[in-house]
Amino acid sequence: MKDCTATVMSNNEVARDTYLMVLQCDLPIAVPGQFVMVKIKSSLDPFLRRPLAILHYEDGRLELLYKVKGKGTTEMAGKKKGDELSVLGPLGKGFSVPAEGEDVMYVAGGTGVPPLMALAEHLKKGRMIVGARSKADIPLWERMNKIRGVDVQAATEDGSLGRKGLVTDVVEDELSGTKPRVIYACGPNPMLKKISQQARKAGARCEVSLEEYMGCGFGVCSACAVKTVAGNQRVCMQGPVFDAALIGWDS
Amino acid sequence: MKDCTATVMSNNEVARDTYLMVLQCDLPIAVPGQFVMVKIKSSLDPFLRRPLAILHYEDGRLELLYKVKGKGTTEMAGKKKGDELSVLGPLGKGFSVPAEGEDVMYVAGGTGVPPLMALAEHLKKGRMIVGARSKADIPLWERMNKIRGVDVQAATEDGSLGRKGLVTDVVEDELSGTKPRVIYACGPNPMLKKISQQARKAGARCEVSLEEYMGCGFGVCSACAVKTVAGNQRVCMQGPVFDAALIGWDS
Amino acid sequence: MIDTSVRITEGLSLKNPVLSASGTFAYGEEFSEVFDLSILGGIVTKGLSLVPKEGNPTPRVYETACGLINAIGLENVGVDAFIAEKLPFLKKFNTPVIVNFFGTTDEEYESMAGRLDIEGVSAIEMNVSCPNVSKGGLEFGKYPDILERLVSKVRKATKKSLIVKLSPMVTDIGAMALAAQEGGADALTCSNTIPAMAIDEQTWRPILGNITGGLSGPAIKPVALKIVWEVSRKVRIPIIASGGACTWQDIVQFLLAGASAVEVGSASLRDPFCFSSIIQGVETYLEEKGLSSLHDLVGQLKTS
Amino acid sequence: MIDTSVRITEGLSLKNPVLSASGTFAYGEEFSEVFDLSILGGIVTKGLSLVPKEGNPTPRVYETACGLINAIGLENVGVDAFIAEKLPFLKKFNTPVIVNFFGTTDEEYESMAGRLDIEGVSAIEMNVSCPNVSKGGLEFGKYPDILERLVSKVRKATKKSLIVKLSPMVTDIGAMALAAQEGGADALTCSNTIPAMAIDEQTWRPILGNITGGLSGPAIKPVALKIVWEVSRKVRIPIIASGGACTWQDIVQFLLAGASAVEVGSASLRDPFCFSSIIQGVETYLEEKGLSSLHDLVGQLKTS
Ligand SMILES: Cc1cc2nc3c(=O)[nH]c(=O)nc-3n(C[C@H](O)[C@H](O)[C@H](O)COP(=O)(O)OP(=O)(O)OC[C@H]3O[C@@H](n4cnc5c(N)ncnc54)[C@H](O)[C@@H]3O)c2cc1C
Ligand SMILES: Cc1cc2nc3c(=O)[nH]c(=O)nc-3n(C[C@H](O)[C@H](O)[C@H](O)COP(=O)(O)OP(=O)(O)OC[C@H]3O[C@@H](n4cnc5c(N)ncnc54)[C@H](O)[C@@H]3O)c2cc1C
Ligand SMILES: Cc1cc2nc3c(=O)[nH]c(=O)nc-3n(C[C@H](O)[C@H](O)[C@H](O)COP(=O)(O)O)c2cc1C
Ligand SMILES: Cc1cc2nc3c(=O)[nH]c(=O)nc-3n(C[C@H](O)[C@H](O)[C@H](O)COP(=O)(O)O)c2cc1C
Ligand code: FES
Ligand code: FES
Repeated sequence: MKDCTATVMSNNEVARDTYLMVLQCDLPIAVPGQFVMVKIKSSLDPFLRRPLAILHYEDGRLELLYKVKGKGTTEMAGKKKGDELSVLGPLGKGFSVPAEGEDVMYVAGGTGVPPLMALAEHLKKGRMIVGARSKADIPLWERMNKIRGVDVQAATEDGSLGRKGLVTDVVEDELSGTKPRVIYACGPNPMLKKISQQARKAGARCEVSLEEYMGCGFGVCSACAVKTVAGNQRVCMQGPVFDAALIGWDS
Repeated sequence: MKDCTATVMSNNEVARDTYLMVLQCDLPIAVPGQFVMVKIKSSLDPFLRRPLAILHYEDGRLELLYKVKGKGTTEMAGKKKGDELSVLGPLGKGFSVPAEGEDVMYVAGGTGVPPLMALAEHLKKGRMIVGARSKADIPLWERMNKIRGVDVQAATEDGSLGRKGLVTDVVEDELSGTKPRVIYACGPNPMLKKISQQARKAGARCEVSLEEYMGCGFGVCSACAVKTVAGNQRVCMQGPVFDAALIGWDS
Repeated sequence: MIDTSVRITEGLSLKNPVLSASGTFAYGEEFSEVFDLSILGGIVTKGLSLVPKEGNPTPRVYETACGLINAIGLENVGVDAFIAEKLPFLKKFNTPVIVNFFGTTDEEYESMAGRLDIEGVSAIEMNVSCPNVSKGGLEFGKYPDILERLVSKVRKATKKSLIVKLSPMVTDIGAMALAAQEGGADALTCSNTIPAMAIDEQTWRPILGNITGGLSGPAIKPVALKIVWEVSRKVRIPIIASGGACTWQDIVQFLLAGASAVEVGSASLRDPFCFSSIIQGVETYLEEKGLSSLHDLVGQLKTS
Repeated sequence: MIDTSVRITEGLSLKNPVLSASGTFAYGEEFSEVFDLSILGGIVTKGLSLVPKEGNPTPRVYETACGLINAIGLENVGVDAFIAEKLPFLKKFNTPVIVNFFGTTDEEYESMAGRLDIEGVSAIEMNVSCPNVSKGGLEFGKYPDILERLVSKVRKATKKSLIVKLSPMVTDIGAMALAAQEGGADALTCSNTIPAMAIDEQTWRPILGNITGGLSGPAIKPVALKIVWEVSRKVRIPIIASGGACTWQDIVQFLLAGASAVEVGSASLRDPFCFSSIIQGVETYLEEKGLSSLHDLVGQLKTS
């Protein structure tokens, strides 16, 4: 983990309220599923950093894909080429590598795209299912479809792209057959819980990347506790990627 | 008084730690000696606006000349062309107009230059005495010297420009003779107090522009009280320009 | 039409829940040049005393992280000048005038309340919590028994709605609120500034002329919100919130926590034009949420 | 060479006045990957209890204007696991270990103090002020008599330096400080977080899983500064400041107000690398001011 000054190279809206920010910075090597904590400016407000998954990091070029939600991301969206922010990372534990012969499925709901796209671009195989309210909410659709070796499928609530419905509907259909499988998922908790159940029923391995409000992002404040069969774990340290079977979904 | 969004046209260091910021905005007409309250950004930190004298305002073009002191002015110095800030003004009462035949003297110490330059550029007559630690601290020296009808003289503590010494030494010398005179002054309080005494002795009229920490800048919080013979007055409303004879200098 | 009105007491109904705060609005004259004061839910005046007060040495305000410390020292024109020179002006607007006041003895408080029991004053707000002057403020608002006695005396001196403005810095704010209620307060303002100070590490001196002062602004909003919530579950009289409100979201949050109205103080020093957008924001919110009245919000925080 | 060292008590000397704070440093392991913990004046651990605690439901932290509210709920590994698994690691560094702890009864506090009276622990910091759990924290730190009794019991259970960490939200912090001193505290930490809450105006729910929490960060620095100043003029034992310190300037301000050392908490969540630049800043300041020791600063605020 390092704290780097990062210079904005570009910052463009790539889907509704969703921006792709490219930064120049000098982080240590990261693996898919890891994240950074972004300090948007040196001023004391906003005070905390914001956790964002690493979409891509290579040769000093860091890509973040973020949805504008509140104060911090709104300020981020206003950043222009040449502006600076501070990036702490890489943080957390990434996704496990699939076993030989394991079928790979990525399921991304809402703002869950970045870590899964990072993984898909890294593994270059498997099937990606992206869900959103509407076509306009799906970022980087073209780029996703260009990932070599990866099939992409969309589910939108209004049917404007791909199948009309939820990602979990698509997952249900895809989970027939008995081949060993691993599902990597990121999105709202109810979605992850559902997928975790689907995976268990289908006998598939499932890893989920969780979101929780964070104080530090590097393990010292216990803000990001998640209940697991092994007691509380910190999303920022033992996660954000967890084996779905270990999560206490109902607490 | 209006609250305007102002766009930075330029922002350059014109003397040591001193910047000239040119803004595009739509304020009502202002008179020399009035000031604005600048909200440096929409974020809640810094919370208060900063009071700055109007150096020049005409046709939607506002000039501010400011010295970098703390948090607010540091942030201002980082502003680039195209950035926006919010300007509340014009505020306060300006200088009085000199009477026919009155000799005019402007005395500016430290950051006191802007309101006096505004007045000199407006009246186009009289003698300006600028004081600073060193030549490097005097802003807009060339522009000052180009003001038609105005003689300019400097006093620096290290003798690097003009006379070596304090502005008040120069004032002392200039105050011989019996012509009716008015002295307009802005600078640190001890300087203003001294000039006020010199003026009284010489039988000259003297107006000073005062600085005080401000909450609002438009008269509602009573932060900026100054003791006068008429009781407390608010620097932001009844001032910042006061008749020096009315100020309770020792309280 | 959205109904943003709220009835605080028998004598005090507001057209909307947004009030000015004491000490950040003077006596309304300056703000009347900025916007039409009639849009306000109500005007709370600068705190008045029996005789005019000069206040503290400057600096009197200092900015801190997302807040400010003030030590004005309750400078004011005095109740007589207020009645003669300021009240007639304030009466011109179509909005209730709430007069903030303080004293240095029980008798002064009583006498102030008596003098303010006049036409044009809609309610009086008792400041028992200003931390800036050694005799005037803090002591009355520190202990329940002292507060209750004072309030009950003032209660007898006026027929106006009596609002008691609490100090936040106490061990048991609920007990203070109950004491004020038992003493006969019609409503409570929760709460005043938090004692604070600033130091210049270069000169080794306190920055404020008065050494210490009171912290206000967004920095303290989370504390004020907690106090409103806690007090609202203890008392049956209405609560007016005060502390860090800057946006319509803040107003809604205070209402949910249990306030019936909210004072906007420091935010209006920074943004004098803020009142109309805040009021508009609350209205739009009600509309969007399909709420017909403010009462659908007050105290409706869901905690289970 | 600049001497930044400071002696807090007989058993507790610091090489510089900058400490970590309880709950923002865990047990040092994570931070040891970030910088050499030996540069610190001292390490204050997460608050420990007799048995491990799971803490509150999430969200447990929420950002506010220049601050944050936390309601971690004192999650910790318990004193036994601390002694077995965490202390040996902390002992490796060349800096005092101050163990923060709390209990739910007098007996638990005593028993905790007894267990921590072991080699490798330099001092213990009693949390009597955590506002997050109904039984554990706030009650003990609210009233002078209860506090004094508790402190005097704990005093007898340990030979370690005993630091009592006060709650800021009391009517008379001076009285609380004196009570702790009378009870036998060797030093005081001034002070803990301020009770606070946050509300989501869209869902009408509190944001924190625990509904309320404690406010920390730069927002509260002016309040902590005032408390340190007030307490320092009441007691003869040393004070450790806590509340919003982010920069070396803040450290110097707290020292001037009367603190002998300062804990840096929330700031280190935001900037894990901040400690070394803060320590360096204090050193440079002393050098530039030509001060030979920290004692030339402590309590040197000029108020006249
Ligand atoms: C490990 C991790 C990776 C993430 N990766 C991405 C990503 O790649 N792209 C993306 O768009 N979003 C991502 N998120 C969510 C993102 O962190 C939040 O949307 C963001 O912090 C909101 O900040 P804000 O200031 O705009 O919102 P505000 O609501 O103003 O934030 C207030 C506070 O709440 C916290 N907060 C609010 N929502 C969330 C949330 N969903 N998760 C965690 N904290 C929250 C903020 O961090 C801040 O401290 C990730 C979250 C985590 C935990
Ligand atoms: C009517 C008026 C006109 C002014 N005009 C000019 C000008 O044209 N050019 C210029 O360089 N300076 C001017 N000043 C001074 C200028 O306002 C301060 O230097 C500036 O506010 C410092 O802000 P900061 O954030 O950099 O400093 P900080 O020290 O970080 O500010 C902290 C707080 O203290 C206040 N403060 C600090 N110093 C002063 C001061 N000297 N006067 C008032 N408030 C202060 C700030 O406004 C802020 O609220 C003027 C002041 C007044 C009252
Ligand atoms: C400059 C200033 C002056 C104040 N004067 C008074 C006063 O005279 N009487 C009073 O009861 N409160 C006074 N207050 C407190 C405010 O009315 C308000 O309760 C407090 O500032 C918190 O609200 P805010 O954060 O919205 O400002 C004053 C506050 C400020 C900032
Ligand atoms: C996430 C978090 C956890 C905390 N846990 C504890 C604790 O276990 N025991 C304790 O005495 N104080 C605890 N505190 C309070 C801090 O030690 C400190 O006193 C307070 O946050 C104010 O200082 P700061 O503004 O520097 O953070 C905690 C604070 C935070 C932010
Ligand atoms: S965010 Fe601090 S421990 Fe995870
Ligand atoms: S600054 Fe508020 S009255 Fe002058």
